[in-house]
Amino acid sequence: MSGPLFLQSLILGVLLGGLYALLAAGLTLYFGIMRVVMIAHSAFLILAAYLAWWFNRETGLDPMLSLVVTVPVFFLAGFAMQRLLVSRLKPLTLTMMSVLLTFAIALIIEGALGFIFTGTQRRIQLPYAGDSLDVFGAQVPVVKLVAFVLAAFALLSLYLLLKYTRFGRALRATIQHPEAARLVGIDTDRTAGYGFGLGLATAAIGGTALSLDATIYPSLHWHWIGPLMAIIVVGGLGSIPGAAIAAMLLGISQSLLQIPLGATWAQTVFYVALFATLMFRPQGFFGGRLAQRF
Amino acid sequence: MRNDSERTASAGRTASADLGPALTETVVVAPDAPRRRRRWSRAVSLALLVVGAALVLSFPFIAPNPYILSAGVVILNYAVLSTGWNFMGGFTGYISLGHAAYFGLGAYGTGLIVKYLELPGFVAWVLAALVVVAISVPVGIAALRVRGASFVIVSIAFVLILLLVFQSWREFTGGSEGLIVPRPFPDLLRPEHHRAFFYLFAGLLAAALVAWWVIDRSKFGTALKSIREDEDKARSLGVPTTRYKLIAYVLSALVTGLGGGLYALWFGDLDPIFQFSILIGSYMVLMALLGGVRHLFGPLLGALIVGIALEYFKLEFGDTQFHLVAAGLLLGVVVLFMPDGVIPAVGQLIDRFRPQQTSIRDVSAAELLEQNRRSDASATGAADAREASGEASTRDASDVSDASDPKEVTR
Amino acid sequence: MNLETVELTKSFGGVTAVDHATVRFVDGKVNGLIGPNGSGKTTFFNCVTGMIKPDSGSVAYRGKDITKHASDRVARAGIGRSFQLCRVFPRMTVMENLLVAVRHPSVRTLLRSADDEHERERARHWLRRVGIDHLEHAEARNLSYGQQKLLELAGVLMGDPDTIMLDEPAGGVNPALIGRIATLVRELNEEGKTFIIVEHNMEMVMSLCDHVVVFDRGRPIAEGEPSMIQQDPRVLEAYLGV
Amino acid sequence: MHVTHSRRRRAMALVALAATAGLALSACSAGDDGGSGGGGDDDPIVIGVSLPLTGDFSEPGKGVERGYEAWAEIVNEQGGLLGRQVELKILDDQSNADRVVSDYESLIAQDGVDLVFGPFSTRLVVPSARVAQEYGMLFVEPAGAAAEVFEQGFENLFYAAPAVADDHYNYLADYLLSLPEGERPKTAAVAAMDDPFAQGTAYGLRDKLEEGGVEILVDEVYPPNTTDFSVIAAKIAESNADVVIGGSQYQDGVNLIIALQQLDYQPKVAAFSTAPTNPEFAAAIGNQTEGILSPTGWSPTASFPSNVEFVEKYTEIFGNPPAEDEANAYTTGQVVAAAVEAVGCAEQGECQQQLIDWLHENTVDTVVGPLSWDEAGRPSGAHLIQQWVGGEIKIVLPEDAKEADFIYPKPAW
Repeated sequence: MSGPLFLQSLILGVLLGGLYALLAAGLTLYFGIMRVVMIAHSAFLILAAYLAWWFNRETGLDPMLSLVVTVPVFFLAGFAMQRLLVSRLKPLTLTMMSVLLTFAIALIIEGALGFIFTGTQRRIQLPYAGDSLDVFGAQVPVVKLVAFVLAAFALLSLYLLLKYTRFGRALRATIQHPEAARLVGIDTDRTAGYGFGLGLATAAIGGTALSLDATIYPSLHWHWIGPLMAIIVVGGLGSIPGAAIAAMLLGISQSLLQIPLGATWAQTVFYVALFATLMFRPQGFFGGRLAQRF
Repeated sequence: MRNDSERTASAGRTASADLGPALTETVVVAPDAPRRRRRWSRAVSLALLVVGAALVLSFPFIAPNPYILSAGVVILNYAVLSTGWNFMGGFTGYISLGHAAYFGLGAYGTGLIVKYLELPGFVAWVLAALVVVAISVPVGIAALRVRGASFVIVSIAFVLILLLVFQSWREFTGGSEGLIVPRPFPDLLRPEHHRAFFYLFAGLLAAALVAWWVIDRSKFGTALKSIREDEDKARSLGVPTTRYKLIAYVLSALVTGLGGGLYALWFGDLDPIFQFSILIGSYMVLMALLGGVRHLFGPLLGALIVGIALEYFKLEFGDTQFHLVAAGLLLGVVVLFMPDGVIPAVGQLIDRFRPQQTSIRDVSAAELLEQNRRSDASATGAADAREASGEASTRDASDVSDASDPKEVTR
Repeated sequence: MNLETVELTKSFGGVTAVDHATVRFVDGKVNGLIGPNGSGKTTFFNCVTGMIKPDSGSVAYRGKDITKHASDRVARAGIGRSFQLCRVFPRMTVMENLLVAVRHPSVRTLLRSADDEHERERARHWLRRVGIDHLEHAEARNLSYGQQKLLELAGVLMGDPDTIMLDEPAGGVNPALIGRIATLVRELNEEGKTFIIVEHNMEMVMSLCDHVVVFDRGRPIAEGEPSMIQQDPRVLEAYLGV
Repeated sequence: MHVTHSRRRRAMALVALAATAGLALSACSAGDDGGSGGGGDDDPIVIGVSLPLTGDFSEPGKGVERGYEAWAEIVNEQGGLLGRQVELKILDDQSNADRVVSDYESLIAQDGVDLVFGPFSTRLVVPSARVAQEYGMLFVEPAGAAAEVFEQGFENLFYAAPAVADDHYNYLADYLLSLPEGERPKTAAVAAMDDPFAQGTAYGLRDKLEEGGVEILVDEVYPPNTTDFSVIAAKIAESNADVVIGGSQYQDGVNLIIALQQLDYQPKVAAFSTAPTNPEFAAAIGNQTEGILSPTGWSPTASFPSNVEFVEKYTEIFGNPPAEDEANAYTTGQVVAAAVEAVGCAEQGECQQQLIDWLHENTVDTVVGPLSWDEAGRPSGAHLIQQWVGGEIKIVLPEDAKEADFIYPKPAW
């Protein structure tokens, strides 16, 4: 592999890893709060991408402006989903049944997207779609850079929110010890609902970032859920920094492996990492100790 | 069998009578009710079994045209797959969303053996089943190291890996172009071909059902079911859970793989995207859950309902993705409102119309909890959990001991 | 010696739940294991029975090392246990709950019907002993908490263990039932079963146990006959937190 | 609303299936309903088609659908076939092989259609042709151009276009290799979808260039559902090959071109199958189309009599001119119509074999010119080469058919 090609792939890998990191953060957040594996996360991602595309097609404005609407709407949808659906499940079978429930939601979203927008592949046509910046001889596509910055910004905001706000503290308390959180007066049910909303809000941002430079179609979410699942297990279920680190590493590995192996084989890196994690370190590599049990 | 009067007498007894005056719990339980119901349902199921078998066997003759017959074959195939899934999902409660992996492996295995070894179709089918078993053992060992959601993730990952491999390994599998499997009966006309395979699938289904039934009533089955109920508890009672789970997993893979192989011989055109789709795997789960995973005929019933519904939606709304919405809604309803499936739901409905039950167990159990509530923190926790779940199982959630607990009570 | 541990250690994150615990339990006796909340008793139980892997140290049962054995092997070696918040199979009948625990069948008998009259008779025997034989066909989830405790005990006995470890048998049940359980323990002990009991109910411990081990901060601080333990200053200190 | 009607009838039959499964007898009545289609002279001729209206091939699938619809409308306007109106029953196979088989099965066995037309994409043609073969139906198809289609031993199959996939680029290969030593491209990069048609076209050109001494630097294959082309593009850009060959359908071609543009890769020749002829292509890649090449079996400006009529009527019906997919579908209709008119029948049974025999022995005039087939159904012509010139796609090769001069090397995109 030559130097410039390596640099090129590395840059593409970092840009991809940023998006993975944001999306995996949302996925691992639900898990931390509720022990819920949210299969529908990537379906919401595609939904957000469709909304961005549709917004762009209808108004001609930059698709990122659609965030003004989609983020709050997704937040509310997540809150409602947790309060109205997930919390109905019996605690004893919550983990399994929530997988199936969110799977059902994913199917409904996919079907509805196909119903409304048809199965045709869509892509936003941006004036700067083909532009790129030259960085040490490597080309950095402007749209990918914009998507990365958006994702990184969202991830940073999420981190600051969890770390420094009162709500963030309540959420972390809920994740770590629900009983204790309740004893100190935190409304854990409501907090869990907000956490779910926050997770879906990341899907809204991720979807919009994705829509800038990707072709979307209703069943695309299956391509995302596998890698994202692998990332959160490798990172340690429930650990947001773990998810972010694993996302970056795996994103870069995928990008670099594509050169010798080709696009399809390179995707297996996620699953190899997943199985290796489960065999050797089921609690994940970067924190979290729940993997084996859930 | 004891006679009725004796049972009625025991029905009237209270717990306190047995435990002496010291115990004041007043739980009235009617032990004869389940028994009567069991006998009643046994007669009904026998009748249904005969009628059902007769219907299945005569279907190729009453099917109005080959298309309907082929739809019948598809539904039988679904029934085989979801019954196969139920060897794992039903007995042990491990929900695999990636069982399409074994469907695909069975199908591709058969096709590839025919292609490269030039063996007759049905020999290839049997060999492919052995290959499936050989693959499922190491995969099972790896996957069964984890429980709950992680197991689901692994199962999904497994089918996604296979999709990637079968798409990418073009020299061997034919890649996205797919694989053509020659017909085992080249001389048969298409309708006759459907008919032959209808009976083959029916035979496979019957074999799978018999196997499930044998396990269900065996010691092995009891042990598997105890894993579903509480794996750690089962282990603590000496059940070799790891080995048993693996056996169930391999059996499940075998039946699913056999279904896939037969599908390959029948259908002839394999495509990785279809053979290794999460959707097929999710249909297996949906069918089994809908019918009822604890029941022999649950998956079959589910396959019948879902199979017909899927065909209906595809025909009625064929140019849309509406069938996905329908499948999703159905799955959501099943999960939220009848996680035990149609069969128990119908059973409860029938119970409602039958004469007064003697049991007031549920109420008294709750009252009892109220009485027994003590200042002891752990006991209170237990009561909460029971009330929240509506189920009487409790978990040790205090101390640091939670690390040993697979299914923490999550509130 | 019946069961002994040497330097058994287990920690979770920063918390050391069991800290180099070296303990011996006496064969054929009713052994008590007491200690304040959070002193590591349940974790100790879990390490001994193979539910969790200890970080270091060893466990031996009747001279054989069972440290690395998974919990099912420990059970088959003859150690039965109950759980702190009792665990039964909620959606199986009382009878089925017991049939799970039969000494495990060989491959040949694995597919035989679980509906084995001999095993059933044994199960009925134990149900009668604990006093819930009239509930044979009830689903376990419909039982009261006390009845479930009795069912769990019957399930453990069904496996015919030589040593029975009970984690708070008196927890969450009414005084009458505590008396019944105590009587049963004494009867079974007379029939040759060894018991190891974790219990907070001092009255029960003092009246029932022949030998008591006191845990504090993950290790034994005292052991001996109940009457001696009651006067041991270290025990008082641990309990009163002086 | 014929489509809706057919759906309802099939749905009825399914209810019958449910009834058979659940109750017992009632299915028999549905049998009469489905068994045979229109027998009488006044009944319309019903033609069954399954197309990928959703899924990976939905874009070209819809083009084919429009072509079939235009054909039916034009035929009916002129009095139909054999004096009977034609009626299409179009089902969606969602780009799935399992659906396409059950679609044709239901069309033939359940609905009893009189004729069938082929679906889109080679991947779907093979399984569906087998169904048709086993029911003894004539199977003319607009899209199964790959070599393997003709190696399955089908006797009922005819490809309604001038050339099989491998020969699509013949004129381009000849032209490039005939360039003087200094100008001739020396290196090439290939990326093809894992699809027999797309690969067939790309590899036809690749192999001919390689034989002519051009070095192949990159040779990539991607699955049909690929959407991220950045690394494939990086490899191609890294090689800096003179020629880039894309074995594409539609969206993958667009994505690959954008990814190449992002990396500022500037080839001398850029040839992509199918995608550049799509009406939305120019907008999709930001109008930087100048010099992009594509083979086509059909040209809107070709002077065959039926072609002039087709373009005119199609534009009238749909408000915009047809593209290649539409033309191929229309050609399919013309081929079947010619056989039906010549043999004088259109129904299941004996008639189908007569139609098949007739087509094996005769030449049919179509919008792509006269077509004739060998015993396996291969047509014996060549494709034209088109290029984007001044914002429009024009025929540049062969010399005698050209509408504009070949631009070489290709301007920057």
